[in-house]
Amino acid sequence: MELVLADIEVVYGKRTRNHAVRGVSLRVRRGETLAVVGESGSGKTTIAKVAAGLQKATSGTVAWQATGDGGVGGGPGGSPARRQRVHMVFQHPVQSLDPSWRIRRSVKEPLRYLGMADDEAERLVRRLIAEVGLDAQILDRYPREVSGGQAQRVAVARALVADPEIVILDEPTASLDQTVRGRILTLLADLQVRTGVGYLMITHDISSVRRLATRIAVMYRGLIVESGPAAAVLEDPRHPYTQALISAVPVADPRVRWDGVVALPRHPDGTLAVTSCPVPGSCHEHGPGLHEVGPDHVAGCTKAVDPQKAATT
Amino acid sequence: MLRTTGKRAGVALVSILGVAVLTFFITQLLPGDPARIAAGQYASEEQVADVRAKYGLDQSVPAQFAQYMGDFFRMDLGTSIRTDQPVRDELTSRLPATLELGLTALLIAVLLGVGLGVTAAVHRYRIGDRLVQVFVVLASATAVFWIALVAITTLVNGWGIFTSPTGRLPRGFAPPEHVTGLYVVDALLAGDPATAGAALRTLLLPALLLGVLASPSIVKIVRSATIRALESDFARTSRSFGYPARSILFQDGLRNSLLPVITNVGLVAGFVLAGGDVIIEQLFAWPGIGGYAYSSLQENDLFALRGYVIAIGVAYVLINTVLEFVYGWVDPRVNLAEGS
Amino acid sequence: MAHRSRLLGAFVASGLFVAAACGSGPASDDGTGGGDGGSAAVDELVVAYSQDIDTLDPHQFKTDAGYGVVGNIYGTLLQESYTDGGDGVLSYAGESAPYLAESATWDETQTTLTFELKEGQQFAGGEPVTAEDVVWSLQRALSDVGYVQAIGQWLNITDAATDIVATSDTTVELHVTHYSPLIEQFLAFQIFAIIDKSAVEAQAAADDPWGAGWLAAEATASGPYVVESRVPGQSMTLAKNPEFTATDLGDAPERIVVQSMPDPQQAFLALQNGAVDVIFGMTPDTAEALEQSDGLELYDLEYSLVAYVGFNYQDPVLQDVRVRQALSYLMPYDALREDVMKGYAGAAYGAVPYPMRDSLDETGEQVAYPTDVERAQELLAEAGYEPGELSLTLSVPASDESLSQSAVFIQSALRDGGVEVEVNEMSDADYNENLGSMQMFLDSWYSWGQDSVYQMFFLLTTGVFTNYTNFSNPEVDELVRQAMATADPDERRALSQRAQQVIIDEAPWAFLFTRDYLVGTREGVTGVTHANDANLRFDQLRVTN
Amino acid sequence: MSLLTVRGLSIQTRTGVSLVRDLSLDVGAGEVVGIVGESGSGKTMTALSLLGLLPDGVHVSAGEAELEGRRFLDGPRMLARPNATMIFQNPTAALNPTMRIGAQLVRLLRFLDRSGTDGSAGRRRGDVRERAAALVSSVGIADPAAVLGRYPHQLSGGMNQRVMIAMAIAARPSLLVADEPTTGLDVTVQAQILDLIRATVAQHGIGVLFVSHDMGVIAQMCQRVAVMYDGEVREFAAVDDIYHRPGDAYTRELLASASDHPRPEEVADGTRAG
Amino acid sequence: MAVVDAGAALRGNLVSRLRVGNPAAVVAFAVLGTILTLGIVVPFVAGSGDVAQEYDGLLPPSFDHPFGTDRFGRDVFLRCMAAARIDIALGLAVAVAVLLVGSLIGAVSATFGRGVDAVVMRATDVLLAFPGVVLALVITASLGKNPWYAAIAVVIAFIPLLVRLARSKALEVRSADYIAAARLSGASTWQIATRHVLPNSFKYPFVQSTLVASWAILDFAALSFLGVGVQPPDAEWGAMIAEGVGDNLLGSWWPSFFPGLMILLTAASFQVIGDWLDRRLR
Repeated sequence: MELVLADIEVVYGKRTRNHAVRGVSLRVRRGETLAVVGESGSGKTTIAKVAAGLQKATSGTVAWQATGDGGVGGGPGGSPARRQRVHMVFQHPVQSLDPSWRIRRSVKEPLRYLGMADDEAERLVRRLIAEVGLDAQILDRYPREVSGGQAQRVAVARALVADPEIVILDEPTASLDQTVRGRILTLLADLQVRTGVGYLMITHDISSVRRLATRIAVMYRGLIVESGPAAAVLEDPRHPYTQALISAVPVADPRVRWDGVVALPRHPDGTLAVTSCPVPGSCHEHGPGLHEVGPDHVAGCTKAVDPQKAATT
Repeated sequence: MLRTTGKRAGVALVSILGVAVLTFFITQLLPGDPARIAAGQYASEEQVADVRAKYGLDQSVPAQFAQYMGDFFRMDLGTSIRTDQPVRDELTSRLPATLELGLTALLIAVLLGVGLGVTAAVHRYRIGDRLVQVFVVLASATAVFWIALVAITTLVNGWGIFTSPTGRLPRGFAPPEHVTGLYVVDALLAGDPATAGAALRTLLLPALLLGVLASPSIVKIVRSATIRALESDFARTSRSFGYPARSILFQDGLRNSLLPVITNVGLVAGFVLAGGDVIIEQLFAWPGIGGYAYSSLQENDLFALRGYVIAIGVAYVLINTVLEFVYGWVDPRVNLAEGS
Repeated sequence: MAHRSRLLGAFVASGLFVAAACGSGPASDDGTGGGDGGSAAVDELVVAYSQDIDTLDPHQFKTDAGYGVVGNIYGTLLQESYTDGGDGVLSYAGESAPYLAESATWDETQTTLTFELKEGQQFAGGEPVTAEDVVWSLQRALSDVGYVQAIGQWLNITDAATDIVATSDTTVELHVTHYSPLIEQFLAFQIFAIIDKSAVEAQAAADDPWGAGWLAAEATASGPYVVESRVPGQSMTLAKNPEFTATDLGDAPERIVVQSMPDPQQAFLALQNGAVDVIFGMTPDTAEALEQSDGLELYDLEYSLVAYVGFNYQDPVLQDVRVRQALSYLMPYDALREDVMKGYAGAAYGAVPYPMRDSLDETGEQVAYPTDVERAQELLAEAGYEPGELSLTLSVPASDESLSQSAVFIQSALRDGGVEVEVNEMSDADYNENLGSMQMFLDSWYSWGQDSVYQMFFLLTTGVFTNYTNFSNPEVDELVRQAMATADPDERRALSQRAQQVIIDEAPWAFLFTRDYLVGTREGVTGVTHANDANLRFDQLRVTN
Repeated sequence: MSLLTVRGLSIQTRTGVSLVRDLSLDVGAGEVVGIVGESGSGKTMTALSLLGLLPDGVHVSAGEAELEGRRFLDGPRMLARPNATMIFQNPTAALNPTMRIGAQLVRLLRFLDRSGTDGSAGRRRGDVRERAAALVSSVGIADPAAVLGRYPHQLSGGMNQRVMIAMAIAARPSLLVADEPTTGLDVTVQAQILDLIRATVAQHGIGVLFVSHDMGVIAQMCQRVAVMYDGEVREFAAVDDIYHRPGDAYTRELLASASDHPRPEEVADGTRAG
Repeated sequence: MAVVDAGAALRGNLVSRLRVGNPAAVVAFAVLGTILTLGIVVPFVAGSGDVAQEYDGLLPPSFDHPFGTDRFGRDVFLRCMAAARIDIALGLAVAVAVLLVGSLIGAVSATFGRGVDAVVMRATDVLLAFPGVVLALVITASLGKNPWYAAIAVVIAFIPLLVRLARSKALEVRSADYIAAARLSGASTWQIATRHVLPNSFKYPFVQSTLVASWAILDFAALSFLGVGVQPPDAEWGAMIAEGVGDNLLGSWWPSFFPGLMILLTAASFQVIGDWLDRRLR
């Protein structure tokens, strides 16, 4: 199965008409990870909510398409309980668990709504908790009694317990410490291999993208400005914004000289200036069409087709 | 800015309409036959019928309601059954007394509230704070009529600190020429400090009682807001530069804690101008609208009571609307329109 | 607490007054008793009333404070004469004297009463007091503008429009069906105040031809005082009326401040600390405290102001005379007089108590049904009620401290006798509205003039609207009717006393006590009027010291 | 001689919980020294203690510190003027929300004038606003007048951090303490702020104590790094040594988690309290 | 682990928590408990003091009559205790009623949103435009003088406050991540409302209702003082103060002083307990 978002537009405020998302199309397949990368205000979180069905798009469609992989497969329990298509892991793990519920009840919640018998659900919950690397003791605790990393593992277990097609990861490591962050990413990668779940990962953190993503979509001011296979986008970014974004990430190696950061003009309130495209004759005059720049790799810049021109800054 | 102004004004208007409608239906339930009360105990049935017709009480409830709303928009609150005078005039003539008492009490409440709140915040979690907390609990658990009684027995009759509660001026002083209706102000305007002093002395005890009992909510808010501000990141920034403690207290602490006070003042004003006022005016023979309301209630004076309730409701809505504007004007964060 | 004093109950009744059947023609001299003293007019006196002055219209009646003040603002054709007992009290002399009128003369058939107005008398506004004003004022009084209409019949006037006539600018004639001494008594009360017609008509509206709206708050004084200033809800300041020439106001206080003091204790404390000079209508508590204070004076005036528990005849239980008598036997008379009234009360023997003229009780000490629990229980048993079986509701006006306290004692006493009582305290408005329909109620009543026939007529004859117990006895009805038509005082007394005895036997009320009228003053204040209408005459007050 | 020397610093809560134990480090003039560690490692407490900004209930229990040879401790600031200043994480919250940026700069400049040790005492009031504008433009703000007239909530986090840097520089400190100054900012903005800090430090020759949890930022900003874990300095060495010859297991773990490629053994050891 | 007496453990736990956390709360519980116990026990043992002239009138406080006697010769202490039952019961009843009705309306308003919410909000706006005592006074006047009507009036006066609080907390909870997670887990609106929103938002109105109990006692006493609540000669603190006003001014302070003190102690206890709960539950 494949989650397809087509021409999604989201407009906030009846009068102010603040375009959060302006015509975004995405597809996420089982077994792959699509990372939507962007800075604050790019509309990536809105996309996550729309994809999860937590928010209605002003226009555009969210649909499931068959991809021919049958959609049947070994869930964690090998059970045919696959009735849930999408779940989500949130940025703040502790806040994503009901504070008045024990962990067990939270993890079991999706199964209860599926009508699973309690003993079967209990078995499944215990298995999932083990799979995310936690001790079953944690099931009797309340969210406030566990660490952020543990809570995020619990959240992952809950997201996967009903064996969904796609899990949306909304900045899943942003509020975690560096070392915990690495472990959660590793866990997610591991679980994907084992269950074949698809991830739609929303993040501003390029390094976690490197670890998990198979495909990348770069968002800027409500638009996708570039998308393609992870390696292609990271190694050969075509859109000037993508280039600026990637170049701005400090490399964790003092020997690597860090320069050539692309400066993006901004308004005092932090929004990027409209004329931020460093390339004269920008797409703003011609409309934000996406152009093929490589295999499965598109960029929304008229000059991006020619890497030579785009790179001059 | 214009849009938010319009929106607030709209909300205020809807609330005022609601006040008018609710008042009508609650007072409609009042027991007794207002016409019979108006006509007097010795009136014949014909006389009662005449009075009923005069006040429009013979009409159906919807018709009365239509008439009432029409009058309401003309700012006509009807005629008092008791005194046969326009309720609006009676309220207006008594309003200065209530305003003088209420505003003084409000001033006391705000000064005391801010003072104690800041003191508690500065001494947070220490003995000074504890003492303020004790005050807060006691003041918010004290019945105004009881403490007024205790105060009259001790402070007035016992030790003679305050003048006898017989109205707004002690014997021997004539009311100053009417300018604002506030005796203290008018007396000062007229260049009569003796009368101003006497008026203030008479005013002080009831105003103190109301003010002190109204202050706890302000103390609580100022305390927590000041603590929040003093423990905030920006206060830490100020400390990092080594600003003097006083500068941090006023510029970072108090400046930010006064904002929530503004919204709270509406609630306090409600207590001071209406809730506690009805009782205090009774006990201190204060000739304001609170006493008027109570007498109207006792006499089942439908129109007078209705007028009072409307006046209080509308005043309350207006006060809060004005406070919202003030808040928007004082707090830059509220006015987001300016940002872009 | 505004109208704490439940004197309202009494004075609602005081709208109805009757004059004794004595007085013949107009009284002898110009004579008011006048204070002794002889000192210069005092500058200002502060008089405390328990209520606010709500209306200045003499034909409206709301509170006794308003009523008492109006009597000092408006002049009447006649006024009461007083005798000075030398103790600071001016007592009603039993006759009326000309006031705004120069003379009042009956014709030979005693069907026309002719008034000559005093010359040069003016309203405070400067307009002369004319016969036209007098006619209009009396017609207004008898119109439907206020309650006075209810008493109109006692003037024996058939039609106010035609029977009150101005025959010249200074002459007014009253045409009555037959003579009654009550007529002159009535005309001395402020309900027949003389009002400036032109001033009122200038303010009158189409739907308010008598200018009731304007007169409620404004006055063009024809009496000794004018309204100088007013703080609503607090006080009214009266000043001597410069236009008033009907009597000599030389020694009268220059200024009277009428202070509204709802709380009797506060008023007493104000008197103590000099903020107030006179308290009109003290409670027994404060009166007692006053007597223990130095520098203060208590005027304890006896009136036939009767406090009673009314038994509603429409109530099936109370229809039984044995129940009414039993309840009467259970009343704690001594406790009420001593503990509630602190001794400022007399015994009430029947519906016509001492010191009302023609009362069966000549000393104020007799009690019709002295407290006797055994007798009461016997009667109850006869009526079929064992102890604890009877439970009743007693309504009481909350604003009258003495009555609401009495209720507590009565409740306790009746419980001792095996009768459960639920006390229902009501606001004045509620109480007044429900009079006539309450099972048992505590009330007090005062008839101006203290006339026994009048009292029984209004309270205990069939169908009269102030007969709150719905008592109906043909014999009483007949005796009262006969007495009303009888001019001979002895015969009238005999008829009255027979009716009184029937009423005592029937026990439509429990006759509790009579309340004294208590006026407190600072030392040296004299000229307190023991008036027929139980009101102060401010121009008679003097201060000596 | 180093600019800042800290020896044996220990920080405790009132109830005796130890937050920092026996910490020693030094910063040279013109040098950027990093403290890296995860949340709860004590790095921020260390930074705050140097400026006497520890929150209520937390105090320095032992240790000493010298700035330019003068000793100071936690508690009331003992130096005559702020020759150490600080910039913070979440710059928008670090500025007074009810004062315009201009007013906050003027407040600072007036205060510095009054304290008078920077030789600028007695300046007339008139030029304070001009100096404020000059300060703001010196941190790369294009339209100083517009920024001075705004409130913090009307500016971006990056812009506010520039203002904070301007204020910190205005005091002419010899030491700048930067506590996670770019955490929470967008990565492109972070790059600019880091650039600005580097340029400013170079221009004024001041020493910087740079606190961060981000191995990338530390690698690019610092000459020497202290790695903190659980209140203790695990390793204090030149940045190249830390990244390429880590002497401590925890340092290695940090580096591994920051690299782009996962190591298989991470999954097995469970999670620690975060 | 050995079997332990769970009740004892719980009690010990509670006491130690109280002791460590807030000595004021211990005092408050003690005061309230004492008043309540005496209010229940004393009338059974010594009568409710409603017999007039049982003793001499206006005896000052003494060993026999710790609070003295009133003008009717009734023991003020006995009456204060008889009144305690009424006042505390009414305070609690009002608090519970306000809590239930207010939370329900608030939760419904927050859940259904839009039209319902707008109507509820405007209605509370309007109700809040009247200061509580005035609203209660007018409502009581309209319904008639009766303690139950007075209680209903106080309930109505406080409901908007709780509706506002319950609604805002419910809205806050509704926007939490765990609600989104529950929705993704397949929970229906009703299940979200009952299983997540209500349990997590309820504690705020609950804490507030403790304060409401305190205010209700004050307002109810005020209504009785003004003569529209409990009617004399029934014992109620506010009504007792009203009865004692005159005696107080004439020098007998005790008949009105002690009922006021009872109000102060009771209301203050509820306030302290409310503050304590506030800190414990948040």
